[in-house]
Amino acid sequence: MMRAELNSEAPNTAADILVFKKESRWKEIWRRLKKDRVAMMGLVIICAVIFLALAANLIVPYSTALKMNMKLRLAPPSAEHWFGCDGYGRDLLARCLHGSRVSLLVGFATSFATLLAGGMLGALVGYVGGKLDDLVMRALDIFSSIPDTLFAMAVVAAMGPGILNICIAISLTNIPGFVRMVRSSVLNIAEQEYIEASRAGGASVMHILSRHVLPNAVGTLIVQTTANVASMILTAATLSFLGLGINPPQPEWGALVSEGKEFLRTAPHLILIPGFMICAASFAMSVLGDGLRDALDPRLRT
Amino acid sequence: MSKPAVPLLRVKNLSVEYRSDLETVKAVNGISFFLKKSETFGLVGETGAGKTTTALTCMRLLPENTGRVTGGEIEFEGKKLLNLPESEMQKIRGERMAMIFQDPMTSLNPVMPVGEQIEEALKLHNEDNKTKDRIQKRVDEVLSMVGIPASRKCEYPHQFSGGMKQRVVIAMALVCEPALLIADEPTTALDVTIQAQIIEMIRELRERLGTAMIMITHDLGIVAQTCDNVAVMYAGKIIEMGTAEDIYLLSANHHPYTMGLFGSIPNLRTKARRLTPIPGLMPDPTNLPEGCSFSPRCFKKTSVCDEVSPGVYRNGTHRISCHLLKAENHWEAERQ
Amino acid sequence: MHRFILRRLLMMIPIIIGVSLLIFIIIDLVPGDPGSNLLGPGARQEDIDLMNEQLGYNYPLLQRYGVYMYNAVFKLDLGKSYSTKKPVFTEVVNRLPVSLTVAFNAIMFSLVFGVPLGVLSAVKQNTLFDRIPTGLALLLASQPAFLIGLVLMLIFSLHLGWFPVTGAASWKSYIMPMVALGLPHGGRQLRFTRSSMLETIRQDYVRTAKAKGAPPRRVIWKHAMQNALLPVITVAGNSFGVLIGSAIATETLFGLPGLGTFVVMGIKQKDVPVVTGGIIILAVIFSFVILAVDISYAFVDPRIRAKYSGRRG
Amino acid sequence: MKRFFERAALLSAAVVIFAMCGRGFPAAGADVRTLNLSTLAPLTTVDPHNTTNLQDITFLKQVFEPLVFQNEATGDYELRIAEGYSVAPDGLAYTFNIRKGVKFHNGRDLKASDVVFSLKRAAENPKVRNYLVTVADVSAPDEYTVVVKLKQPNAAFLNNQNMVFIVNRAEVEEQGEEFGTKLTLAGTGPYFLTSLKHDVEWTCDAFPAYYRGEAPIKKLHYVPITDASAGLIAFESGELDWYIAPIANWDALSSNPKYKTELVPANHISFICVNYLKKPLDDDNLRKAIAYAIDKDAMNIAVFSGHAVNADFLIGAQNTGAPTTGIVYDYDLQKAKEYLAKSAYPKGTHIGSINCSAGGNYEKMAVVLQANLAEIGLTCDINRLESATNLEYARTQKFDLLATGGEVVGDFDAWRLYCDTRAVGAYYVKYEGGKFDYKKMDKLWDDGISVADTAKRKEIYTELNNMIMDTATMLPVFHRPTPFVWTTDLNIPRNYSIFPQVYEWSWK
Repeated sequence: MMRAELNSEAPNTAADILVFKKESRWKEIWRRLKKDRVAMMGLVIICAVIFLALAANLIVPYSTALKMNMKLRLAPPSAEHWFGCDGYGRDLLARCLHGSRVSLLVGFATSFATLLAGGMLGALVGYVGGKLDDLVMRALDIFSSIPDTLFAMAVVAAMGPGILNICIAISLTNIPGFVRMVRSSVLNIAEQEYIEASRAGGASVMHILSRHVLPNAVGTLIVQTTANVASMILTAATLSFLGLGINPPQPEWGALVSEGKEFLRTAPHLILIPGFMICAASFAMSVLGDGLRDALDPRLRT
Repeated sequence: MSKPAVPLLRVKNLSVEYRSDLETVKAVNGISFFLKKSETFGLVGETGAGKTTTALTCMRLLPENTGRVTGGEIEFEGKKLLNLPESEMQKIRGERMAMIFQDPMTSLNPVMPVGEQIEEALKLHNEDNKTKDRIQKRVDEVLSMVGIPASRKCEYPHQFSGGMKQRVVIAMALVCEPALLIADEPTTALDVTIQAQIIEMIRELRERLGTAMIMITHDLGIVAQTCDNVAVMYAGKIIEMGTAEDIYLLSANHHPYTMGLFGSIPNLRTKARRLTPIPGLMPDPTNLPEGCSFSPRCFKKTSVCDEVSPGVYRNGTHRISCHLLKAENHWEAERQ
Repeated sequence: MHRFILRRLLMMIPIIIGVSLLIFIIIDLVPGDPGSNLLGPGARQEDIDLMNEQLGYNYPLLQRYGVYMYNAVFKLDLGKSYSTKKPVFTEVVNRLPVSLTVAFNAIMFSLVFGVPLGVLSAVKQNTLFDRIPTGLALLLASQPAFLIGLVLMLIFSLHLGWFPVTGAASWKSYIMPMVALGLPHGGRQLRFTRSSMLETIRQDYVRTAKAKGAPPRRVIWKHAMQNALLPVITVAGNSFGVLIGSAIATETLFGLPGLGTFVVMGIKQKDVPVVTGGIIILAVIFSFVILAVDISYAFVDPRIRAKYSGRRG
Repeated sequence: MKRFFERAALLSAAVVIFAMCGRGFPAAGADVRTLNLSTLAPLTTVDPHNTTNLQDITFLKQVFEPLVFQNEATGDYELRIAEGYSVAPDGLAYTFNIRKGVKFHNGRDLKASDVVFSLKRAAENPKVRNYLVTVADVSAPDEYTVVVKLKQPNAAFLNNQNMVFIVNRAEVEEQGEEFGTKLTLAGTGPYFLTSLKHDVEWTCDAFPAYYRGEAPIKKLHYVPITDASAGLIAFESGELDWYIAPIANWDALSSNPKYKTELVPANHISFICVNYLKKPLDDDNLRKAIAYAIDKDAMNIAVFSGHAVNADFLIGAQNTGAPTTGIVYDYDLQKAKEYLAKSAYPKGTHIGSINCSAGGNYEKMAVVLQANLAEIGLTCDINRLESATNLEYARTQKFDLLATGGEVVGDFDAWRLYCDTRAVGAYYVKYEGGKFDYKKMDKLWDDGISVADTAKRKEIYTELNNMIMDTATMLPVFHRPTPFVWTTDLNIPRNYSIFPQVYEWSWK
C-alpha cells in the first residue's frame, strides 16, 4: 500500500507499467503470490490434482476403474482397495483418479469457453457501446433471468447427454455474468486517458481492444476465471447429481457422489471420498483465486 | 522565539516504519520538533518525504497492520500519546486534536448527510451533555462559519463541490474546537481559485479560534502565507527548520535541497508557486543511502556526504542539517 | 424514482417475450411429444395422436407459441399442465409461497451468519478470526446442498426427532431446508462481505471517522458497514432471485412442493405449458427481485438515489 | 420513500410469515390413530380415468373401485361393484349385475347409469382407453344391469377391468373440467377424501357406508416423498407407518426388531431389448451370444443387492397364461462364445449403444450389461437419457440395445402392447414386416385373447413366448423385489406387490 503512495509521481497508469515493466509485473505478482501461504496451498493442491488426472493411466489403468467384481461390492477401504469399492465392486480409487479427468476437463473447459466468449463479447460491447451494447445486454438479461440450473437442464434435455453438451449448457449459463463483469471493467479502462490518446492517434477499435483494453482487464479475467473453475466443478457435480451427467461407465466426481448417495448409510465412503475430492478441488481453486486477486491488486495486500 | 515551559505538542526523535511481508519502508527517521499553543507549524517536502506519516502518527492513525513506530515519543498536552490506551486516544482525537485530510472527495462518508457527520464528532465528545438542540445549533454555527448555509446540512457529500466538501471537512475538524489542527495538504486536490479561498479561510479561523496548527504542504506559497515556523522534510528527516523568515530569507544559508525547492527565486512576496523540480528521485525508502540521504541528488555534494550523516548548523532559530555548514552539534542532541 | 421503476417495468416486456420464446424452442427440441410421454410405453399411435390433439400439440411451433402468448398476455392464462390438467398459473401461485419461503429463509440465514463473520474476518484480517471463518466458508460453499440436507436429516430428524423430514406442513418443515441451503450460501456471503469490507475499511472516510474519535465498533458498523453493504445486498438479492427457482435438490430431498421441482418435472415430461409458464414467472420474479435490489441501493446510497431521480431515470 | 420501503418490508415479512403459518399439521383425532403413508410422487390427479401413473393408482385404489377386482396374489377375480357377471358363449358380451345399496361418498346411490357413464368416459381418454379397446358398446337394460358388448373375444377383459373405476356421473358432471383437480366424493371405495393438496398432503376417512363394512383403520394421511433416502428417514423417525424401503438399506431394516418387513417379488419385469433391424444386431447368432452373456445374477446383485427373482420367461408365474417351460437363456459364457464364433463377427465388434433412462435401476442394468458384453468381446456405449427421450427413442426404434422394464400385470396379453406386430405405436421391438414370422405371432396373440380356457391359453402363450425368446430380441432379466417395511403396531395380513389394500389392514 505504501509503495503506491510513495511512487505516486512515478509512472503509474496500467499502460505504462505494461509497456515498461511487462516482465517484472508478472514476476512481481508471482513474488506476492508466493508469499501467500494459503494460495500456495491451493496451487499445490490443484497442481497435484491436475498431475494425478494426467497421470491417472500410469497410476491405475482405466480398465481397473471399470472392472466389476460383485464379491467386492461396497467393500470398505482396505490395503488392496484404498478407497474401497462401489456398488458394482469397482475400485473407487481408480474411479476417483479417472473421474478427476472429466471433472477437471469440464471445470477448465467451461471456464475457458466462458473466458473466451464472455471476454470477447464483454470487451466488444463495453468498448463499442451504443446500440450494440444495449442489444447484447438486453439479450443477456433474457438468459440471466432464467434460473441457471433449470436452463442447463433444459438445454441438456434438448441436446442429449455427453460431455460436450454439458459443457455448452454450463458455459451458456455463465457467460452473461462474465460479459457483464468484463464490460464494466472495460468501461472503466476505456475512460482512462491513455486510451483516449491512443484513439486520438488513430488506432483501430480492434487494435485498442487487443493492445490496451484486454491486457489491462487481464487481472480481473484471471481472477474471475480461476474462481469460475471452482464453481463450474461444483455446477457439473450438481447437474450430475440431478441426472444430467455424462454417460456411464465413465467416472466423474459428481456422478460418483450421486451414485454413492444411495449407500450413504451403508457404505458412506462412497459419497464421502468423491465428495471430499470435489470439495478439495474447488477449495483449492477458490483460495488460489483469492490469492491471485490479492496479488494482482496490491492495495488489498498488507 | 522563546521556548515555552510546556509545548502543546512535542515530537522527539520519532521513527516510523511500514512493514509488509515483502519489504520495510522507513518513512520517518528520527525527527523532532515542537509546537506551542496557537502556533502554526509548516511541514514542507516532496510527496513521500514522510509528512503525512508524521501527522498520522501524531493522531495514532497509522494503518494497523503495517505501520509501526520504531522509536521516539510524542507528547501532547503533557500526555505521552504513544503509550496511551486506545480509549484515551479516542477522547483526544476529534476533541483536542483534529485533522483535515488531503482529498475532500474521499474523506467524507458518501452515505451520511454532512450535518450528521459534523454532528457525530460533537456527539462523540459530548462530555457536558449538550442537548440535541444545542448540538444542532453548534452544527449550524460551524457550517456558517465555513461559509456553508446551514440549510444544506441534510444534503449528502456528492451534492457538494470539491471546495465545499473541504469546507465541510474543516467544519468537522473544528466543531469541537480542538487545541491542535493538523491540515494535511488541505488544498492539493482543489482548483487553484478555490485553494486561495480555503487557505484564507483556514488562516482566518485559526486566528479567530486560536487553534495551533500543523500545515502539511508542498506549496511554499501557502507556507509563506500561514506559518510561523517551518520544517523542510526529505526522506523522513527534517533537513532545515526555522521561522518563516529564516527559511524565506534569500541571503541566509540554506540546505541545497531547500534551495532546489525554491529554484532561483525564493521570494516571500511572490505567491502561488509550485516547487520547481529537482533532478532525480527521492531515494528508495526501503533502502536509504548511507550518509546524507539527499547526497545522490545534491549539486554541491562532497565525498563526506556519502558516508556520514550531517550534523546541525545553528543560527538563532534557524537550523540546517548539511555538511556544507559547520555543525555545532548533532541535530537530535541539540533539541533535547 | 417513479420513472426509473416504470422504465424497468417496461424493460421486462422484451425479457418475458425473449424468455418464453427461448424456452418454447428449447423444449420443442427435447425429443418426443407430450402424448407418447403421458401415455407411456405400450401406447397406440392413435391414442398418442388423440392425446396430442387434445393438448393442442399438433400445430406448428410458432402457431403454438402465438396462441400461448396471446392467452398469456390477454387472458393471463398460462395454459394447463399436460399431465395434471391443472392451470399452470394456479399451480405456480400455489407453489410460489413455498419457494419464496425457502429462498427467503435460506438467504436470511446466510446473512445472519455470513455477514457478521465476514466483517469479523475482514477486521481481524490474517488472524485466526479471519482464517477459521474463511476456511469454513469455503468448505461450506463447496458442499452440495443435498449432502448437508441428508446429514441434517439423519441428525435432527432421526436421532433427535426435532424436525419432521417431510412436507410443508408447519414452520418446522422449513428449518432444515433453510439450514441446508443457507449454509453454502452463507459461506459465499461471508466471502463477499469480507472482501467488500476489506475494500471499505481502507477508504479515507473510515479514517476520517477514526480521526473524529469514533470507537472502532462505531467505525465498522456505522461507517464502513453501510458502505460495504452494497455488494452484500447485490449478492443476497441475486442469490434470492436464483434460489426461488433452483433449490431443486433441496426441494426434492425435503419434499417441498416448490417451483424448481415443478419446472424440472415439466422438462422431463415435455410439459410445455408447465416449463414455459414456470420459467416465465420465475423470470418475472427474478426481474422484480433485481429491481428491488436496485431500489434498495437507493436507500443505502444517496448517490444512486440521485441517479435514479435524475433525468435519465 | 422511506415509508414505502418500510411498508414493503413489512408486507413481505407478513407474506412470508403467513406462508409459514398457513399450513398447520393435519388435525389428528385424539382417539383415532391416523395411518401415515407416502407416495413417491405428488398426486397428478384424482380423476381415475385420467391416469395410469402407478403412484396415483396406488392411492386411488383406496377411493375408487372397479366392477371386478383381480387379486394380484391369487389371480382370482373378486366381485366389487358387480355382484355377479356372466359371459356370452361367443365371448362377445359381458353382463354385470350391479350390487344394490352401494353408495357413493357423496351419499348418492350407485346405479347402472353411473357404470355406463364411467366405462364410456374411460373409453374416451387416451390414457386408459387401452383397457377398453375391444369394447363395442355399453348399455344398461335396467337400473342394476350393465351389458358390455365386445368387438372381438377378449380373455383379458375382466383383468383390464381392474383399472377401470366407477365414478358418480352427477358429481363428475357437476365438477366438469375441474374434476380431478379438486376434492371429490365421486368414489365408492372404503375411504373418502377429506382434504386434498396434490403436492403436499391429502387425507382420507373410512367410509361408514361402505358396502363391505367400515374399514378398521379410520384415518389415512398421505404425503408425497420423492427422495427414497428421505422417505426412509421419515419412516424410521415415525412419520410414516408403512414404506417401500430403498433396497440398499434392506439388510439393516429386516434385522431390526422395531420393524416388520416383507420382500415381495413385484409383478414387474426388467428386460433388455435388442434391435434386430440394425447392423450388426441383425445377426441371429450375435443376438443369441448376447442373450447368453447376460449375467442375471450380477445384475441382480448390482441393482437389487441380489433380492430380485431372476426371470426365465416374459411374465411372472402368478399371472394368467404364464409359461413354465420353453427357451431359457441362462448365463453361459461358453455358449455365448460359441454363438459368437458362429456369427459374422467371431472376434467381437462394436454393437452400438445401450439406451436407458438416467439415474435408475435400468441404468445400473446397462452398466452391468456393458461389462458382460465386454467379456465376450462385444463393445458398446451407454446412452443415459431423460425418460421422455428414452421412450421416444424406443418408440421410434432409435436404439441398439435398450435396458428397460414394466409392470406386466395379470395376463400374458399385457405383453401385447410391447410387441404386438400390428401395434403402430409405442413398442420396444417391431416384428411387423421383419424377418420373423410375425403373421404367426399375430395369430397366436389373437388366439390367446379369444380363448377362455386357461390351460389352452397357457399353451398358446408358451408357444408365443418361445417364438419371441427364439428371436433373442426381448431378454427377460428379473422380477424386481418390493421391500415393504411397517411398524409393528400395524397388522397387515398380506402385502400385494403393487397396490396395497389398506382396507385389509388394522391397528394392533
